[in-house]
Amino acid sequence: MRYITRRVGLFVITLWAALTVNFIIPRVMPGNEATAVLATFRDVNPAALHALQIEFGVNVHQNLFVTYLQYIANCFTGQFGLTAQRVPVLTEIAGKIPWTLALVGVTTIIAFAIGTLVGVLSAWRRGGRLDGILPPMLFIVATFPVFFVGLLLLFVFAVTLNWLPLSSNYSIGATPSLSLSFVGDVFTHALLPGLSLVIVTAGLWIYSMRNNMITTLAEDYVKMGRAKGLPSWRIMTDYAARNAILPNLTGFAMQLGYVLGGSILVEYTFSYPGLGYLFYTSTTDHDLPLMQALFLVYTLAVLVCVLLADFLTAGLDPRTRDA
Amino acid sequence: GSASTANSGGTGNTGKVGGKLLIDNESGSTWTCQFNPFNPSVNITSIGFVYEPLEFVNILQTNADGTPKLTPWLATGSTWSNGFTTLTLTIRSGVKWSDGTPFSANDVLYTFDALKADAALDLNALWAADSGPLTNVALQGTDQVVFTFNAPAQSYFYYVADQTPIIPKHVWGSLDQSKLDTEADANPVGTGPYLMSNCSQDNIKYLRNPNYWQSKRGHPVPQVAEVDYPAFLSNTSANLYLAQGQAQWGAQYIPNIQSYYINKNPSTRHYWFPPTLNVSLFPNLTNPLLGNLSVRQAIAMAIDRSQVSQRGESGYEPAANQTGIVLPTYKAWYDKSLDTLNYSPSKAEQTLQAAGFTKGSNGIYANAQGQQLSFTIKSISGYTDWDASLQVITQELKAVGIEVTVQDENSTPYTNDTQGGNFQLAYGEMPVAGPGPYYELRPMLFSGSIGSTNYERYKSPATDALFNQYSGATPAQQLQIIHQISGVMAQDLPVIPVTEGVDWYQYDTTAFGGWPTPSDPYAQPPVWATPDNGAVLTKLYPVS
Amino acid sequence: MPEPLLEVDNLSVSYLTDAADIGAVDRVSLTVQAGEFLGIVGESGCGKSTLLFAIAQLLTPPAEVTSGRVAFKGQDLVQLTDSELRHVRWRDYSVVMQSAMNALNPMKSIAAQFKDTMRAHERTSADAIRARSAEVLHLVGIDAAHLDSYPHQLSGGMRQRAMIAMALLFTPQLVIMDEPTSALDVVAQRSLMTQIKQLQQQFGFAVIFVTHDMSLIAHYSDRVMVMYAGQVAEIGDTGSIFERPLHPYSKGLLDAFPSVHGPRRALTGIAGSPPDLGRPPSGCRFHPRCSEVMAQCPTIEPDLYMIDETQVRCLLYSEQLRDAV
Amino acid sequence: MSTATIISEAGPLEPVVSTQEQGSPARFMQAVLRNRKATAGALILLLMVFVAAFPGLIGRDDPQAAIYGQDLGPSWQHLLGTTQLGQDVFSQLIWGTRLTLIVTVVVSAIATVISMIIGVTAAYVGGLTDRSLSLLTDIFLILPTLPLLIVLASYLPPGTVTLILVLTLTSWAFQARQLRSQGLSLRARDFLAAARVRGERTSYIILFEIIPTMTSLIVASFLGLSVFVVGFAAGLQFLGLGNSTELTWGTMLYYAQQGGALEAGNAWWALAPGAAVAVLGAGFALVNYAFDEIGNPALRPVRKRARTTA
Amino acid sequence: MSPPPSAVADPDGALLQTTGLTRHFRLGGLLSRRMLHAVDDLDLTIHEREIVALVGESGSGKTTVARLLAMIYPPTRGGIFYRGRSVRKLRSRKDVLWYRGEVPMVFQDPYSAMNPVFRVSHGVMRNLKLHRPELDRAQRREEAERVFDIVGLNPAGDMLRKFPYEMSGGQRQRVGFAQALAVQPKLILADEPVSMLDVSIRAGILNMMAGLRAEEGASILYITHDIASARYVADRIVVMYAGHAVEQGPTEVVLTRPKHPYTQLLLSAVPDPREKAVPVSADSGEPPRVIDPGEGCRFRQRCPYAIDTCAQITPLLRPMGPAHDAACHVAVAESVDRDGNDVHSPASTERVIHQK
Ligand SMILES: Nc1ncnc2c1ncn2[C@@H]1O[C@H](COP(=O)(O)OP(=O)(O)OP(=O)(O)O)[C@@H](O)[C@H]1O
Ligand SMILES: Nc1ncnc2c1ncn2[C@@H]1O[C@H](COP(=O)(O)OP(=O)(O)OP(=O)(O)O)[C@@H](O)[C@H]1O
Ligand SMILES: [Mg+2]
Ligand SMILES: [Mg+2]
Repeated sequence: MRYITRRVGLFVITLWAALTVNFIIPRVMPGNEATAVLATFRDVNPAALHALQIEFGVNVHQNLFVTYLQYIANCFTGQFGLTAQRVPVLTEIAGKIPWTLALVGVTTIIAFAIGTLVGVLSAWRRGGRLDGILPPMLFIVATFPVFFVGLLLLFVFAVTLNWLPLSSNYSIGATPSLSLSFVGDVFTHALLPGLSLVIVTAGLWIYSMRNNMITTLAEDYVKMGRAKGLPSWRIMTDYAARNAILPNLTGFAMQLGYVLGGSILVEYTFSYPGLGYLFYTSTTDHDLPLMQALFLVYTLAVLVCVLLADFLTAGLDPRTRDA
Repeated sequence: GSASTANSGGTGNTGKVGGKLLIDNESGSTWTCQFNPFNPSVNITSIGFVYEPLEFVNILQTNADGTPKLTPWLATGSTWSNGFTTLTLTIRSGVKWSDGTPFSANDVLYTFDALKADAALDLNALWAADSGPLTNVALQGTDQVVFTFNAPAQSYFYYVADQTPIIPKHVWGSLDQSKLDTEADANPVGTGPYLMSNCSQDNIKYLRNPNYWQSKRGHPVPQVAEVDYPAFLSNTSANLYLAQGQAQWGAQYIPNIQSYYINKNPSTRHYWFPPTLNVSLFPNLTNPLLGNLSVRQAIAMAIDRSQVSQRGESGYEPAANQTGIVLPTYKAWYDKSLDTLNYSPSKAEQTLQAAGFTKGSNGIYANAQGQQLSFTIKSISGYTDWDASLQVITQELKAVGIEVTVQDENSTPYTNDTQGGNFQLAYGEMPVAGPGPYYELRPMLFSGSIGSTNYERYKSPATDALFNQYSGATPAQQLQIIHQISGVMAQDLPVIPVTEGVDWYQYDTTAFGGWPTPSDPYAQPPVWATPDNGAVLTKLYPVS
Repeated sequence: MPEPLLEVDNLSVSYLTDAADIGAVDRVSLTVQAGEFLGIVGESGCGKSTLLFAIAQLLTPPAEVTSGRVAFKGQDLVQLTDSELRHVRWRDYSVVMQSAMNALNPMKSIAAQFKDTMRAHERTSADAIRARSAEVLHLVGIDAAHLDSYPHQLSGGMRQRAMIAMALLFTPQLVIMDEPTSALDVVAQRSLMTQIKQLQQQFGFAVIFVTHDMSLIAHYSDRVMVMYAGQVAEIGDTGSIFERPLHPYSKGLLDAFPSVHGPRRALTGIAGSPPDLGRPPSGCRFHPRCSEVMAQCPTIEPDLYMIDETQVRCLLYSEQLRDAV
Repeated sequence: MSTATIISEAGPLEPVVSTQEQGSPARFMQAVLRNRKATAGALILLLMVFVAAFPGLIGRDDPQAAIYGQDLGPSWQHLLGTTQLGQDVFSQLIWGTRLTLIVTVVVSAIATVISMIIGVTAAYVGGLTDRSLSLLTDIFLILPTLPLLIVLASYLPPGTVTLILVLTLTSWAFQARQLRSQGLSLRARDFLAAARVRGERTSYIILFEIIPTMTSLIVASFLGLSVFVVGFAAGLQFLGLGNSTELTWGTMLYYAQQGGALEAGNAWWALAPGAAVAVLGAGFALVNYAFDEIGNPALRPVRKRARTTA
Repeated sequence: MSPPPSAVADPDGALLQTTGLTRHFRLGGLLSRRMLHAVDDLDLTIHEREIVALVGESGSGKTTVARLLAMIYPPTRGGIFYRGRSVRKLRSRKDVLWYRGEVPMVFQDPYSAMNPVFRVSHGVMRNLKLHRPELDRAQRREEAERVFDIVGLNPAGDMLRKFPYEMSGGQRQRVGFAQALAVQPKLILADEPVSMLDVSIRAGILNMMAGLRAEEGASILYITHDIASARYVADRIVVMYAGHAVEQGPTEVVLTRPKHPYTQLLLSAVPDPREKAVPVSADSGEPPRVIDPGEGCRFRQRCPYAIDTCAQITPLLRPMGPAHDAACHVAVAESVDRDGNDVHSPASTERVIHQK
């Protein structure tokens, strides 16, 4: 269980580091927090700004350490303050999470499934037609910027062919419900953004899965599986793939950071009102409390996934279990 | 004040009620479903719909005497006394809040008290932390409210009467008065033509207020039964929606508007982009080179404003003129004889040479001390049209031997730098317009505004005196004052206006009529212009 | 002589690499009788493992059998398809690999791996499987309690033993062992060898045993095959080869061993280094290192010559040449 | 961060590239040249470098001059049409290569050097130094890159320097971890101990014994980073977090997006710079992919031949 | 070639001596208290022109000893004295270089001991540059060719220009020796220089070592797990088990009359193709406990003679015969009778073998 304690330790330290980075960045960067918030109110009579400054606690000089402690405490109690639009940050974020979670979650699962399947198969049929084309091709595609893929899909399917909607998460005026038509509407809206993410990430999964699988296939115990006369699907799944996935898990979780990053660009490209779009607007609006909280949400998401992956690895891999 | 009622003038009321109006305006974020009329980031969805002002001031129209065109709203009239230091407003009777409670002068009094109690509501700095200009608000009788100012305050009428929405005391009075600015006001109670019926992140639905005070038998107001206000995250999606004909009232910048929007139905689709503010080049006058009038003249003559307008702003934002009067909006204030500085690269170079500048081998002019006319222009990153304009400007200045480099900054450091004088040239505009050029020229040129909006740091006691006289002057005198200030602009070139910022506005007459048009500019037309949107909403009618 | 259990005939294997085709096994022929213990020795890289894998039909690309046949109980394994092979494997012959550390699946307990193996060949109840697993473990001297252990929880020697136990699950007729003791200590090596020998005698299966350590098999094998550069250098009875090695290479190998017990003798060793199988030397592959090299060696490729019971690939024993000289 | 590294992050932590077995740099170059993917990638990169060095030879128009008709479609005069301002898109694309490439190369180079210093120091010095540097690396690995990038970029003044700074800061960690594990495996190799026994100083060992040995991994790191720096830089600029007055493919995309290029029927304006970014990234990726294959023989494509058994 | 001449140890000429040399490794994290005892209380003496073999099973601490002597690891405890000077006290660069120049090391794995990016001449040339600054460039070249010749890498000129991957393991191992020779060493620490090599090339290296001592007059600490090769080259043998020296003495004496049960086990297990097979029963082969081992003989779990004392008191080396010591509570010293008729020892080979 030392493995687990070590991972939890890393989790806590990284979380603390992220919190601290979040605290420090606005304070060491040029342009103080005060004006950042106020920049949102460009249409306001400048004479009235002073009142707002007081309101936002700007230029209120306070011991930095005390502020820091307060900040940490607030983070743990979820008090991230108000957005520039004076909505509780938490409410604003909570409203967007489902959309992003669904988009990123579903695409990650699909990409993971495709990646694992193709990776396993192409390594299994090394040198076959599938192996020669798909992995390198998808690897190249995976290096395409996600927004380019998005723009391309947008251009082809939304602008030119007009098959799918250009933007947003569901049609204007549609009322959210569990009706078939609404779900379909949501699906058509999520199709292109999701596809962009899948295209860009599946290649990575394939590449890593294939490489790992190749390494695993060269292991003696796989050869041993053949020697023992096990059916080949059994060797492929139970001996090779299973062992190849495990060491990948943490890597997969870390790549989630990359996928989440990609989702910001995708949501922006498709004006998809999720966390990513919110993050984008919070930066253009210099909505500091919102931006900080969102950064934490992203970090936390990755952290939790990494931790879960670690637990999973620990649970499934007898070697780490004992270590 | 004028005694005309809200619906006099304009096209008549058809007496019919119906239809669903769709508003098309990129909001950049989803709706928060807050309607606090004093929260500047959400109040465009409440003022004009739910909350209303005392009198509506149309900044696009001027009366024959030069005063802005007023429309009594929750007040029936207003009078100034004591040398423009006392303003008395008579409050309309028979108006009801949407929850059925009668509206009264007490609500007006309460609203202004609330502004005082929570300074963050006082967006126009009326009380400015108790030091004025407003020093007292009191009831007089049952239906009059008296505002007392510490100095002649004609220019504040716009803020008091037009820019302050009135809120119900019986609702707001029970809240923590120091935290009113953070009040969500999710279920707004107002006097306006619409009731907020349903709000989600992506859409706000307003339904007609059946008990609206302007309604009379046979003369229903408003006539549009339902208004939908979707949240558009991007220009693209908003434009598409408009182009597809799904929305009727647009406030959008649309590239290639003619082909993208109008041509799809030229008979019913229209646009009108009334300008209200100058977008200008601010020279930092404390810079020894830019403090030199000849240099500023050369810059002004080197810039082909129509080219900038055409390329940088796709021709949508017209070229500005050096007098600082935005045309055609404020043409009543314009003195043609002052506007003499024309585009002429050759004259620009002559001016520089006459002032002792010589062209270096690199094609840049320098003074005797060898200081080159090489500057940076600060602009705000994200304002792509400005970036585009600046590309044109850069090349035009280069052609006359002045080198400029554009430096984009985030709005925060940009504001810091322009306010603090940490720039050489800056591209920008004043924060808000008002009924007349005064509302732009004063923040731009008044020496008291150095550190806030007088970016260029222009300081002239004579000009300051002119501004100080304005609020106590008669309309004729005011015109005179503006002429003189225009003269300062044309002579001294403290600021070099380049283009005129416009209100984006598209409308589709297929389903509704009664729109503001260039020939009938009864209100500022974009939906985000409050409370003008209320004036539009009460005028629109369904066509069968 | 009865029909041999295994008959390898003219077997060649190449690794197809970018640079060259590496002929790792070159026209190897050998036979193994039932119950026989055949030792294969040779220096590192001479193709021992490749030969074993070719016999067991476990080669993977880039390795390919380029010629020859492997008759096991009269059936040519080279011609069998994978699914046909599947049924022969483990039941009739099993393989113990070089390093048990890697040959056991690290993610599965010993019992699970035994179970996989049993299930692949017959439908048996879980209890029967468990009982049989415990039985074979016991045979190699491991407590049945270790059935639920994972490979990493066992010591190196125990893992090797577990591998051998697994090889005995079905009591096959042939067990192929690729350096099963190389990773172990001298002491452990010794005890494992002894155990293998005991089991072989007990169950009567044949063993092909590969090592690069000449001394290891001296005491255990019935016959020895010396491999050099992918080819059979010498093959014959253990006793006679150790007593009177024919091939200069075999002599060299034996002379490279210092002794702990006997008199201290000078060691000669073998000069030079092993050949690159991508470009094997012409003629006799050993000629560049041979202490008894003759003029013809670089040009004439020697055959396998039969001297008494021993076959040797060296021109010294070519009758024609001998006659010619 | 690079694909290759993400991948091997995922895998067992042994380094993929084993220079040791590769021998001399010359042999290594040969191997690169023999690989089809590497050759294709190298050609792309060479072309890009050429374009960046001599943009005037190809795009003869002044890329910023707004002197043509606005929003023109592709024609012989304007191969990719014009922007909304009336600038030649093709010319912008050509001239934009330079800054794009500079940012990519500079960031990747600096980040590689940083990761090299941190990784090798951690591995070679060991002990507490290793622990703290590894922790730092782990933290930076877990912090999601793009969000961190966005937060940083939105505070700093937009510009090339900021872009380079921010990208560097967020991208060194993956490589550092790689180089550390490679360094660790090197540390176990006796030639470093041999150098110490010889009496060499630590600085000599790090500079002349360790780093030359890691050349190919360092090159691979650099390439791997480049793949992502291209994309991330363009992504930031696309979001408007770059300096929009500087001409790069990213800012072109930004203007195109702001100008509604796709919807306004001027698709080339947006798609061309996007494709350029993709091609550049692909160039780096191809070389990188090939590097993986060369470094890790197990990944090389296998040759197959029909069975010729009698 | 005849067996290498056995040099008689110069009784007072201790070249290198260790006293109570100890090295522990901390396992796990910073806070971990678990200590691995790689080497404990080792007293080792190497004389001039002497080849001392250090034998023992894998993990017994042989490499650690070599690395301690080579100043790669600092000792946890104990002293290393070279020509009477404490090696641990060498501080100045000059002193350190002096020691390193006299005591080079040859590594076990010839594949990893050479930097792949340099030609094989790199190590030799660097050594010459560091330790023989009086030589100029041409002389260094000459000297490099000379040492390559000595170790049998000829033509030396060509060989120097090769890259490591162009050489076989045996050749590389010779390069390792050439590097050591370049500094005109007094003591070569050779850590299993043949164990990674094929049998066929081992003999060459072993013969070369014997030659080096004879011709260059160098002492060699020959580390190996192969007791037969130790016998072949070494004058003296030191047997290690789990970090302890358990027996030491002149090679022939130790091998013919081993006193420690572990030495006996080791000897019995060594295969010899020329000997008839001796059936051996399976030894458990359990690895010894070296992590926080505590008091007591570390061989006791495997020892057929273990008595209660073995679990409580760590046996120290004590004389068993002339220059022959063993650390065993049970072993009995040879009687004054020096014919080797050691009737008192319980630990005769036969008994060990049949015990289990
Ligand atoms: N995958 C491969 N690709 C190319 N050549 C290979 C491959 N595997 C083995 N070889 C070559 O084939 C030859 C024989 O290898 P093999 O593993 O059979 O030798 P071995 O005798 O078992 O050696 P060892 O004693 O080291 O196990 C060697 O020269 C080796 O270099
Ligand atoms: N740097 C180190 N850190 C931790 N433990 C070590 C280290 N070096 C050696 N050890 C441990 O010390 C013990 C002795 O190791 P050493 O390498 O000296 O053994 P050895 O006798 O040379 O073995 P071999 O014959 O396998 O080379 C082993 O248990 C080893 O795991
Ligand atoms: Mg082998
Ligand atoms: Mg060792």
